Amino acid sequence: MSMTRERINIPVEKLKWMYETMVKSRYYEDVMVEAYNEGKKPVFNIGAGPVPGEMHLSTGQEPAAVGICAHLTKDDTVTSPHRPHHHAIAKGVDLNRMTAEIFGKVTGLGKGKGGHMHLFDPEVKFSCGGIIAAGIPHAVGAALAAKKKGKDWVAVAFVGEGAANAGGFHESLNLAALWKLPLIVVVEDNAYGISVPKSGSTAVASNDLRAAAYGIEGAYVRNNDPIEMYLASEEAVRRARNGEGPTIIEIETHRYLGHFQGDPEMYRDKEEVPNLRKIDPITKIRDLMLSEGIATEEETAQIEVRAKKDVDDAYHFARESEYPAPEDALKDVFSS
Amino acid sequence: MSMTRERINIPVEKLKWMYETMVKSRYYEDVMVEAYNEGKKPVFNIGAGPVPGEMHLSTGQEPAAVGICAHLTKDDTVTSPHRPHHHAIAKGVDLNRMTAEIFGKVTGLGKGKGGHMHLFDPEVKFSCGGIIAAGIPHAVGAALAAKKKGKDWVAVAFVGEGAANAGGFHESLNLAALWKLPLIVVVEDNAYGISVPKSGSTAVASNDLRAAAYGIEGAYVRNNDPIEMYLASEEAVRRARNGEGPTIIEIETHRYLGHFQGDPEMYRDKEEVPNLRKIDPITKIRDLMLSEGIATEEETAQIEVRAKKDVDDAYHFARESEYPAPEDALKDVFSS
Amino acid sequence: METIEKRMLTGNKAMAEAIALEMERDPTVFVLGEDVGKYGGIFGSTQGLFDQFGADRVMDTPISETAFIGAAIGAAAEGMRPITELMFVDFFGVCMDQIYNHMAKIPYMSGGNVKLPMVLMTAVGGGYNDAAQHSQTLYATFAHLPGMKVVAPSTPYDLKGMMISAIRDDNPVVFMFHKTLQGLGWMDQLDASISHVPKEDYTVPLDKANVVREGKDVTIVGLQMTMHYALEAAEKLAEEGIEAEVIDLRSIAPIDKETIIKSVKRTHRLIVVDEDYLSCGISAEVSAIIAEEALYELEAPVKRIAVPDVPLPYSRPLEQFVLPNANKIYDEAMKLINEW
Amino acid sequence: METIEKRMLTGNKAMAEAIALEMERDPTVFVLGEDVGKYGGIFGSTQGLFDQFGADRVMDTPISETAFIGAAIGAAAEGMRPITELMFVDFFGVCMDQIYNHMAKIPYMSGGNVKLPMVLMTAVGGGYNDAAQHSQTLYATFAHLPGMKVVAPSTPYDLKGMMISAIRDDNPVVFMFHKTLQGLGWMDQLDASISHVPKEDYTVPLDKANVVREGKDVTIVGLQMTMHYALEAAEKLAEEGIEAEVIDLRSIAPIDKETIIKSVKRTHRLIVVDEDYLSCGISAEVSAIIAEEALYELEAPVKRIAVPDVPLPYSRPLEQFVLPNANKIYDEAMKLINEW
Ligand SMILES: Cc1ncc(C[n+]2csc(CCOP(=O)(O)OP(=O)(O)O)c2C)c(N)n1
Ligand SMILES: Cc1ncc(C[n+]2csc(CCOP(=O)(O)OP(=O)(O)O)c2C)c(N)n1
Ligand SMILES: [Mg+2]
Ligand SMILES: [Mg+2]
Repeated sequence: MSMTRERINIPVEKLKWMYETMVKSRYYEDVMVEAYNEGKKPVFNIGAGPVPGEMHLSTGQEPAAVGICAHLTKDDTVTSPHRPHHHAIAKGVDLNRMTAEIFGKVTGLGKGKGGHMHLFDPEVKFSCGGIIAAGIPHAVGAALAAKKKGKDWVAVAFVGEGAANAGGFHESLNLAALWKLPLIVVVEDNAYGISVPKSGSTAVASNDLRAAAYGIEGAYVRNNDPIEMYLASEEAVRRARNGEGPTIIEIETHRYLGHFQGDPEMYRDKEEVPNLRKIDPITKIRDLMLSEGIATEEETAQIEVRAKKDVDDAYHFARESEYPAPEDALKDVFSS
Repeated sequence: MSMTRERINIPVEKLKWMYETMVKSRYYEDVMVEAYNEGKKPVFNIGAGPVPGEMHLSTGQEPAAVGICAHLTKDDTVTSPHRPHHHAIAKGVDLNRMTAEIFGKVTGLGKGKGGHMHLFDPEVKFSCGGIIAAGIPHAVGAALAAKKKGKDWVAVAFVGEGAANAGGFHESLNLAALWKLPLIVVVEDNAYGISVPKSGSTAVASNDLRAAAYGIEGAYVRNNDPIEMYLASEEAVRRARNGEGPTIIEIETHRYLGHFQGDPEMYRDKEEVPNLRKIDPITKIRDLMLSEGIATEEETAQIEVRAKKDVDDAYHFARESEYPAPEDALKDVFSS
Repeated sequence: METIEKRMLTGNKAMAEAIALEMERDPTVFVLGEDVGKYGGIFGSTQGLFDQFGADRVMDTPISETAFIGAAIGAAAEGMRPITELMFVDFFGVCMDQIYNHMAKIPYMSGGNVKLPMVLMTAVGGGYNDAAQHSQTLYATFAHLPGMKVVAPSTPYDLKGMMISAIRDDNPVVFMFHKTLQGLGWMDQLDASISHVPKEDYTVPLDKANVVREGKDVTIVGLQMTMHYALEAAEKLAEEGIEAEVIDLRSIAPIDKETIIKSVKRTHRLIVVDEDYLSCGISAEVSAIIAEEALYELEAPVKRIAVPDVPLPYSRPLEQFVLPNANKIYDEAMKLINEW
Repeated sequence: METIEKRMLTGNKAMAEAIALEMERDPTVFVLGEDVGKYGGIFGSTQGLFDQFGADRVMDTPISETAFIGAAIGAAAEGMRPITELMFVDFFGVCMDQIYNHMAKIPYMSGGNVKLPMVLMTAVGGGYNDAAQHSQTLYATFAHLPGMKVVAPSTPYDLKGMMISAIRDDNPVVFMFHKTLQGLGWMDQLDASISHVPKEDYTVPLDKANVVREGKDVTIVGLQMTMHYALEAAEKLAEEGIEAEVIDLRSIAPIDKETIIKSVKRTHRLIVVDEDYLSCGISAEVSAIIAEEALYELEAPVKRIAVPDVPLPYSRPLEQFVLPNANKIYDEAMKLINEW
């Protein structure tokens, strides 16, 4: 993490926004873990409790989301995979309706039909899905639509490092490069695809190297650093808006929790996560802001209170909302 | 084409084999065109005549096939796409049964069930198929089987340059590179995928550049040159047999005929093919052998006679064979 | 006597005309797919469009079905109305995820908040010896999976009218056109592949079967080629004094149950003819609908004629053996009537 | 009194044991797929195999289903006997081309000259709120397409016996196991997911349905979860004096017509229950078989209970509304018997 003022060549407001958004995202998942575990103790049962089904948390991976979303407006598109909370929050998805969706409520973004892996907020052009690499083509399409409309909007597709070995990754990048579309693929290298380490899935050390296969730019961001992510993204977004085509940004990031909740994690060392938590990006950015005099203790406390209040409000909204009527299952297959 | 004796650093027998095989392949397709057109004149109807269905000819593309197959034995595997004749012939597929298959006869490789796009000769480990890029994974599997069996067998997957933009290309190369499998992907750059020029489909100038995405070797062979293809393949096959992993070889080659027979070819200049035919690799290799004193006119004539006889025999075998009984359509779904 | 000028168009020209009319009307409509540009679509579905609308609206793509069909989804979500072509339906396996998990489900998963007004057109059908990977119809593969409207028009008139409906529909529509019914110069020449098509725009609904021949003795349900075979068989049956009612299914998702049930109530006998595989096919679905909703109307077992669960073989005698045709329908109809 | 020691195994352990036995017996058998190594398969299908056989024979793959399933095909063609896992059947869309156009067709297209002795195993089923992309069974999607045997065992005993048969079969077999019947510690605990499994190797045929309960009043055909629901409903029906015959379909391609027809000839009533989508589903196929081959045995319409052509919704009340269950079966059986 950049430790001197001169390296922090990013606007103070952006830095604070990134901090607040990371705090919000982290706290959001703390709250979700608890809700998820309700009804799942003493015996874990994936289908029990108020939040059933799979739950993939992004705790530790916040820098990837905030570093690039700091450059986006609601006209820009974001597609996200099965691990979407940090992206959704950074993109400004309606937190109340997102949370209600995860609780399966009728007030949710998808009226309870989608759930945690299927959040759609067209207001801020956010979507996610549960099939690896499948969101990249959707971002290509959004980028194509922007070009056709003559707008300088960009599209960002987030994927995990495991997804970079799926055919759709290749097809999409070739197409976007060929058509010089404003696409940025952000590869979150959290070292694992479920249990498989990157070295067991990927023939190259990092996916920015694959930019060579499309004649485009690639960047690798080390150390889960939100500031470096911000800088790499700034350049990629600028190029995209200028009609200079796509970029691959890979960021080294850290998955503190299991692949999904309930993952026994037999495949990794018990020391790994505690060590990662010691270099947590949220703590680091906070310390940095304080040590560099960018924010005072009071300000960071205020930020934290505000972020948590948003989450708490969303949580209460979700819990207090109604379930859909069972027979509503038959609606929304087709619109008329 | 290499024009000095010193550049022809390949065994004379190999050179003659390549010449003979190219002549055979070319003549084979001359014969097939005629057979294909039977029953399709004056009105072309794809389903009429003794050889119905689509017909994709490789006339002009022989160097790709012979340059690498010169290094293969019948223990090595070749997978081929929809345009398979030159590969099949270079790999030593049973010409009688191959031809019978194309005529839909019961003596064919697939008893008439496969046809021109679906030729399987397990004796020499040859297969092909009609789905773009789908043969690459099969070659990966053959390479994996070789490794598991502790053999130094290699697997070669031929594809067109259009196929290099399909997801299966990427997935297969990553997997083969990751597992260091003895795979060679030969990309035949004949400038078009049906009507779409390479520049309209491919974000990079040549597909050997994509080797960087897998940390493997890549080579580009210019000018449809069988000798250069031989040399590039020699190196790739050597590495594969040594356990040094996969290679991508792209060769610039030329499709003299339409994508398939019946293609109106409105998408290319009428001058293009006549100009390409002027630099035909078969003529060039013949001239070279003569000018360098590698073969005499008599020898080349003998080679041509022999090659053509094989083809004529196969043709007669096929024509004289019987059709399968209609109800045989129900057999061979499952073996028992 | 009034003379009506008949404007005869082939199937492919009817389709292309529909697309052209909609592209003129609505700037958000565009086409993308393999060889849809200068080539005009391998089966002519986009003939002339490139010249009229240029490369920006009629876009050739790489051989990357996942990427470009997925891109159509992404563009549709942003308010465009893409028409994308999967060259042969047989290739669905490289891109079905985008089709059935995303195109078909996003509207539902979003609770109706995301609309995907797009058309996926694709060529189906065999009979010209293109073998196992280029000859299928796969009607049921698409009809089985919820969230997409699936249509398979059989005449130039319907090809145009249903294409216009499909483009205007706010839902994803899979538009299957039969190669042999495109009226292409290089395939079998069929009378049915050319017919009168009005010049102006008009729509044909995406959820209504069509009774193309009335009759009282037996109902024959078919679609695309099998509907035309059914008509041919009906002519022959008529010579024997048997009046077959022929239904052109046209829409396979949703399926028009009412029209079929009404017909069976009249004829009390049912044959379903399908160029797709037998098991779990459209022929099974139609049969099951009757077994569930009009069982007591039946005076004979429901007969299915379809490809008998084998891949399509290449060689002519083999392929002809497994495909439906008018004679098979005639024979089964005679049996149904004489033996029951 | 003789005591028989019962060796109780969960579904996943029964499967893994079958694979282990065959791997010991036959060095050409190996496993490849996502997280099949150390993790032991997300649904436990390969539990313990990595420790026993090591990384060379139990191979974790990248997320590249087209490449590794295709590689399994290539290896099978060279005489290996690969077992490959598609983690959730819902992902078929990214690799169906390899499955249906190559694995299923190469043996046929080669006129029987190439054999592909391989198993594609895949997890199916919903009911735990995993939403539209992780909850499907897609039985019919596979059963519709020729060239693969498709089985869906319902008990630990069959999971083991059919897995051994599948591995030994010279044809490609799609082996669908139901997540909830794996007996995993982190899912619903179901009595049916654990039962006696003999230690030694044994085979269960891949083409025979199983009459799991005899009865004379109504035949209920189900598979996997719906078979267990049918048994549950049958218990309740028995309390009303109604004797339901329950058939575990098990094999969906080829389907065991004889067993079903024989049963309907006894009971004269048929309900088909399916966790797959309704249209063109297995429920349609079974219904059509009877409408064609045993129509006059029926004393009531054939009733289908299946997912009503909507994607699987996430929220519990919605998902429960569309899935089959014992009550729905009971109600329909009562109606069939009382109203007809
Ligand atoms: C096509 C497809 N294959 C497999 C899966 C199962 N799956 C879900 S997440 C996952 C691992 C993804 O790894 P990565 O892309 O690195 O993302 P991460 O989970 O690490 O965020 C897998 C294999 C899937 N959802 N889709
Ligand atoms: C998955 C898939 N998409 C599309 C096609 C249709 N198709 C057949 S050949 C071809 C062009 C192939 O181009 P290339 O790979 O360059 O090979 P060439 O024909 O030039 O030899 C296309 C698009 C196909 N067979 N499979
Ligand atoms: Mg990862
Ligand atoms: Mg080409």
